[in-house]
Amino acid sequence: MLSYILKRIGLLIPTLLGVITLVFFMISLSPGDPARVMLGERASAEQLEKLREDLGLDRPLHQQYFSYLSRIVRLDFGKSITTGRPVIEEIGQLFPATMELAFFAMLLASGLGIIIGVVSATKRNTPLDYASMIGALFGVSMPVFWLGLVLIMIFSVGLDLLPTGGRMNIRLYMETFTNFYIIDALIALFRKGDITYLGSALKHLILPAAALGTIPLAIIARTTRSSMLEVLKQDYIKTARAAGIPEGKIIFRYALKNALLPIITVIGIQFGLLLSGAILTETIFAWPGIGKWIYHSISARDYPAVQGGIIIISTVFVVINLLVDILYSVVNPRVRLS
Amino acid sequence: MKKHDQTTTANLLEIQDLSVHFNTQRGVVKAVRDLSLTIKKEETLALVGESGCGKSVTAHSINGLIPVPPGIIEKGKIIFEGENLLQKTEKEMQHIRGVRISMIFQEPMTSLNPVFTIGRQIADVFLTHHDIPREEAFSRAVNLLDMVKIPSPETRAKSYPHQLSGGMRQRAMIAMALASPEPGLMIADEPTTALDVTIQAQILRLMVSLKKRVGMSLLLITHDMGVVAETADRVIVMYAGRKVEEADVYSLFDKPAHPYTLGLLNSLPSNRKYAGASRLEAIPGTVPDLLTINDGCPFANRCPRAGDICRSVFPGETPLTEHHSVWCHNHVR
Amino acid sequence: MNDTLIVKDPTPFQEILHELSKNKAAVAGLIIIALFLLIGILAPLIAPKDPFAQEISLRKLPPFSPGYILGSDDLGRDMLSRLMYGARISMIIGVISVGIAMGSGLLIGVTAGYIGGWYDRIVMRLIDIMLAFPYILLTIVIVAVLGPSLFNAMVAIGVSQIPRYARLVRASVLAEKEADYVTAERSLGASPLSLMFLSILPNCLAPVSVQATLGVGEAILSSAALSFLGLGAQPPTPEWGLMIASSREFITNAWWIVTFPGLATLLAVLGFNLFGDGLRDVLDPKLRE
Amino acid sequence: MSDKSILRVQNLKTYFDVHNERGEKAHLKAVDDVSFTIREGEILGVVGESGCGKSTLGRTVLRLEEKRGGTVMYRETDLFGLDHRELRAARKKLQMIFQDPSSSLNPRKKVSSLISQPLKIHRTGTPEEIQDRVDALMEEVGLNPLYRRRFPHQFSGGQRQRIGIARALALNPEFIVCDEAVSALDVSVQAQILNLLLDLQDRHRLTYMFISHDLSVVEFISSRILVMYLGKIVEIADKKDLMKNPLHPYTKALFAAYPDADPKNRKEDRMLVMGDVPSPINPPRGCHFHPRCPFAKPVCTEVYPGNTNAEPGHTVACHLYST
Repeated sequence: MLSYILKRIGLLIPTLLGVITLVFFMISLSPGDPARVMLGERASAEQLEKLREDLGLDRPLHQQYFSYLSRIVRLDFGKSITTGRPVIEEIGQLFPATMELAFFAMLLASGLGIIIGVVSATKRNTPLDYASMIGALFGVSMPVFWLGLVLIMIFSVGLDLLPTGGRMNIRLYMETFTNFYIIDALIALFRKGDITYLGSALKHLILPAAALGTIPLAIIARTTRSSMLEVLKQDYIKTARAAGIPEGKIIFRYALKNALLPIITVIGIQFGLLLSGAILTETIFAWPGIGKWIYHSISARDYPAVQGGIIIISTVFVVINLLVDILYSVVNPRVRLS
Repeated sequence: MKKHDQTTTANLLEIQDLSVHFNTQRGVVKAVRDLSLTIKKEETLALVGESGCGKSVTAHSINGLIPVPPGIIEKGKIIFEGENLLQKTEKEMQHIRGVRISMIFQEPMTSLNPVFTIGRQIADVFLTHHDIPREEAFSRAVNLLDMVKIPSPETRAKSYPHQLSGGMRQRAMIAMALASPEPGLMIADEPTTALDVTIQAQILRLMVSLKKRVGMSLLLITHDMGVVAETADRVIVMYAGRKVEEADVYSLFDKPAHPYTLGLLNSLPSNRKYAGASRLEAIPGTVPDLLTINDGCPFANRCPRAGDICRSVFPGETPLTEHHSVWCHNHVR
Repeated sequence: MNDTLIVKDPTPFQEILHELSKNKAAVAGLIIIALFLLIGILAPLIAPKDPFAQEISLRKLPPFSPGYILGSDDLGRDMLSRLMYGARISMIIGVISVGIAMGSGLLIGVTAGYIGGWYDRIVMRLIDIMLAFPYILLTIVIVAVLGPSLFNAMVAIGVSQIPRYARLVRASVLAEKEADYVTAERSLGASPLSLMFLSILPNCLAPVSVQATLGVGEAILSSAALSFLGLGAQPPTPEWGLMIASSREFITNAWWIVTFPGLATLLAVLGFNLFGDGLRDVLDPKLRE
Repeated sequence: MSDKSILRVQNLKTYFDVHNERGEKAHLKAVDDVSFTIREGEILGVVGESGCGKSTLGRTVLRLEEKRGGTVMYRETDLFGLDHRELRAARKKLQMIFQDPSSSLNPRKKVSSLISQPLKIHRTGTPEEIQDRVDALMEEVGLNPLYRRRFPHQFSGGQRQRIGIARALALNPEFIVCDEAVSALDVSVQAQILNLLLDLQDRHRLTYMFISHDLSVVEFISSRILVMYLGKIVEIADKKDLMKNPLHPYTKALFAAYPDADPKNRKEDRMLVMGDVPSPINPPRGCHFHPRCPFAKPVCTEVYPGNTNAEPGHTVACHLYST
């Protein structure tokens, strides 16, 4: 078991190296001159030359690559061209916002998704099943950014119930410790007994989390249903029935534990995808997270920022997938014990 | 419960005129037709026939495991200890299944839940039917594993199914079936088909000895005439959903009366008559399609003795001796 | 031998068609797809107006205005005509992206699965690296490198979808390679190329065709997303995602400009998903009963 | 039957790379140092339980698996010494019939193209000639040629096996490995196929290597029988010798365990071997059978026994008989 985990971690390193390499060469070989972008159209030839030298762009590509690698190992992604701040600092500040959004979207998606899937599977071919599965089908077919706009149109513009964007009412000032606003708001609640922060943070979270969680919700519901149906057909379910085990126990203990194995994998993959799906959601809801930031960096051709952002998101994605694999093998005795 | 104490030959289970159909995309499959049988207390009844003859469907009808739909119990009664099981609610059936009728299946690998230890799975059966603490259920499970001769049962109880060999798994399945409080009937659906022959011999011997020790009846579903000869008291031969012959095991092997039974025995390469022979007496042709089958004798298209009447009318019972009946217009004399 | 049995026997393909025709989801999906394809092909003939023609005096007309059934957008262009041309663009995007992805994925998957060894290990490592990027991010990176345009968006979507085909095909090839029929044909002296492409590949196509159907839907969604971010189609192209993007500021006063392109996307993708689901139910023997 | 050998197998080894319980790399010695010959025109039965390596042996003698050591001589040629083209030519004479007829026939091909495939691969004749040959082959194995445009799944199990046999016969082979060829069939159909195989053997003077786990089938069809246990041959003898006088304790156990289809011969007091077949990845030291053997001596736990010629043509690998 331990050796399996170590082996998986070992496999992580070449993959991440590949990611870094790919990002580096794609960005370096793409058309456009970073120095020109940084200095603008009116810069003189000498100025450009000088900056290229400073950035090391005049050196051969392989030298640039190795110096880039050595800096990344030290978590130095360079400075953002647009803001001039170190990329890693910006990421550190924005990352909690994205994680918070993704976490709540996933909580919503997996909680509801599993319930809907199990109910659908046990009430197979009833109107309830059809309704949930048609709903799920709409969910996976939905353009997320459009859903976000429609939600704003209905709940913010039409009904005026929820804010259109941001993480908190701009008139509120909250002390931040973790940059996870829900946690910070809870701290404020305990220290000052003031619930307005938490209320505002939650209100701002609802729509983006709903928009971001829709696709995973639909996918998890569908996976759960088909996985449950598959498990319920197995011989060991027949055995349990033949032994007189009550149906409720068969479904929630015997079947669900087996059915959860593929669901765990799907939840892991979806969580990783949420991080990149956040690019669209954050843009629509003006959520100051890493997705919105990457989008702006791409528009501004801010190469260090783009590189840093992509590498961080991919790393998190790969690490989540690894954790899910390990979790899978812990839950599944067949893998754990072989 | 008084009925129990009558003579030991009292019928434990009686099936009357059972017909089971399945609705498939291609049409209605008449899997079992007009089947009647009885199982006496403490006897072993073998239901034998080739694939698709309806033997497993019959077994699954008894403990209500036919999926409805697509299955339909067209007609018939299944009377177990005086009560018709087909009129029971799902709740009542759950109780009967766990308490009085247990079942073991062909594939011991897929019949055990892969994510629970076998001790836990057996203990769960105890916990369902008894109000006892978890630890006691587990130690009873260990006792049962010992009873089915699994070596070092304490450690094995903590194993997952994939850590056991095929034979061990089938022993664990048997232990689970014995976890019912008062096992009356054990249905064994091809219990040794997936096993090697040396393991099969061990499992058959174990089942026979447990049957005597616990005092239960055994319904053995198999396609293997050798297994029948080794273990059964009485035999019912099925072909394409119909019962064609019923006899005590000695009469059946000694004087098979139905042309199909005879053909089946002749098809066995191990039949004593083939010492030195160079060819087998095979039954020509193939089993009819259950979708298009008519009301005649289903064996008529392969039968050397078939006449016109065989193709249109299924024959009634012809009693040959007290324990031997055949359903055939021109049975072997 | 029973000679009455020799009626015309359906080929496997005919059987699949027959099963599909009984699957309500598949039929519904197919109708939707056909509708969008037809609208896309016939757009120049059936569109009531020029999709690019601006009519400043008739801006933001609500639906059911005379001559503008679905209203007009912020520049006074006919919504319906633009949506029809959008169908054309989306169908092309779907087909080309999936074509790129499936073609390369099949080739990579079959060879990696059949040849194995070092070749397989290297190819799969590269695929793993691609899979280390979340899908949307990968398309965005590729477009960012190639430069924003509709064609580059198609290429990006196609390339980003290669890994799933490669892995799917490789997995089925690995399973099929061990099947007895392959050993049987090997024992008859069949060559590796014929084994790979004539024997094994046709037996791996069922999951691929399901994936391809679902992939078209996803490609439409992705291209809409890229255009929404300004990385795909450029104005004034009547691409649905771009139409949604340029309508953002009107959510307070002209709901139709936002709603209709989104609904069109939703419906088109739904069609492919319905058909893909139906196809999977028919092709997957595990789900058949 | 002549005394000329058609196939000589010497010290053949087929290993697979696997991982053991602890995840370490290990060899699965599916076939471990096996030697025997097959004589022209005979039926050599190979019997053993699951995991004994009998199927791997069958595949390796046709070079469908790569060997780890030893030689397979088909007449005068070393099968493993051939290059691809020579091997392809040799395959005409060496054929195989598989266990599960539904998986050994490509589900996407029609019967006619399945049976004609070997003819096309080896370019034997015009399309018309091939068509005629297909019809003749179908007739020969008892299939109506009118069925030629059907797909395999439209046939019953027995008919599918006939298709497989027709295909194996297409190139007029002289040696056929039948790997569990009747195991997936119902008894009444099994009898038909066994008869068919015997008819074909007579008519075309074929040699069979007949692999099966079913002792009664092997006993009926074979002229000589080879018993395998965990990758090793434990006993070879003419059928009559083996049935009359089985020597190896494993062979005896196999015979004892086989249920007799006659209730009058119930062997309630027969001796059964206890325990399970050990994993072939990590077989017991010494004689692989010793943990289950009632006659095991100290030497059996240490040294794998050599072959002993108990009587002419009857070889056994057991310390009880070594001198």
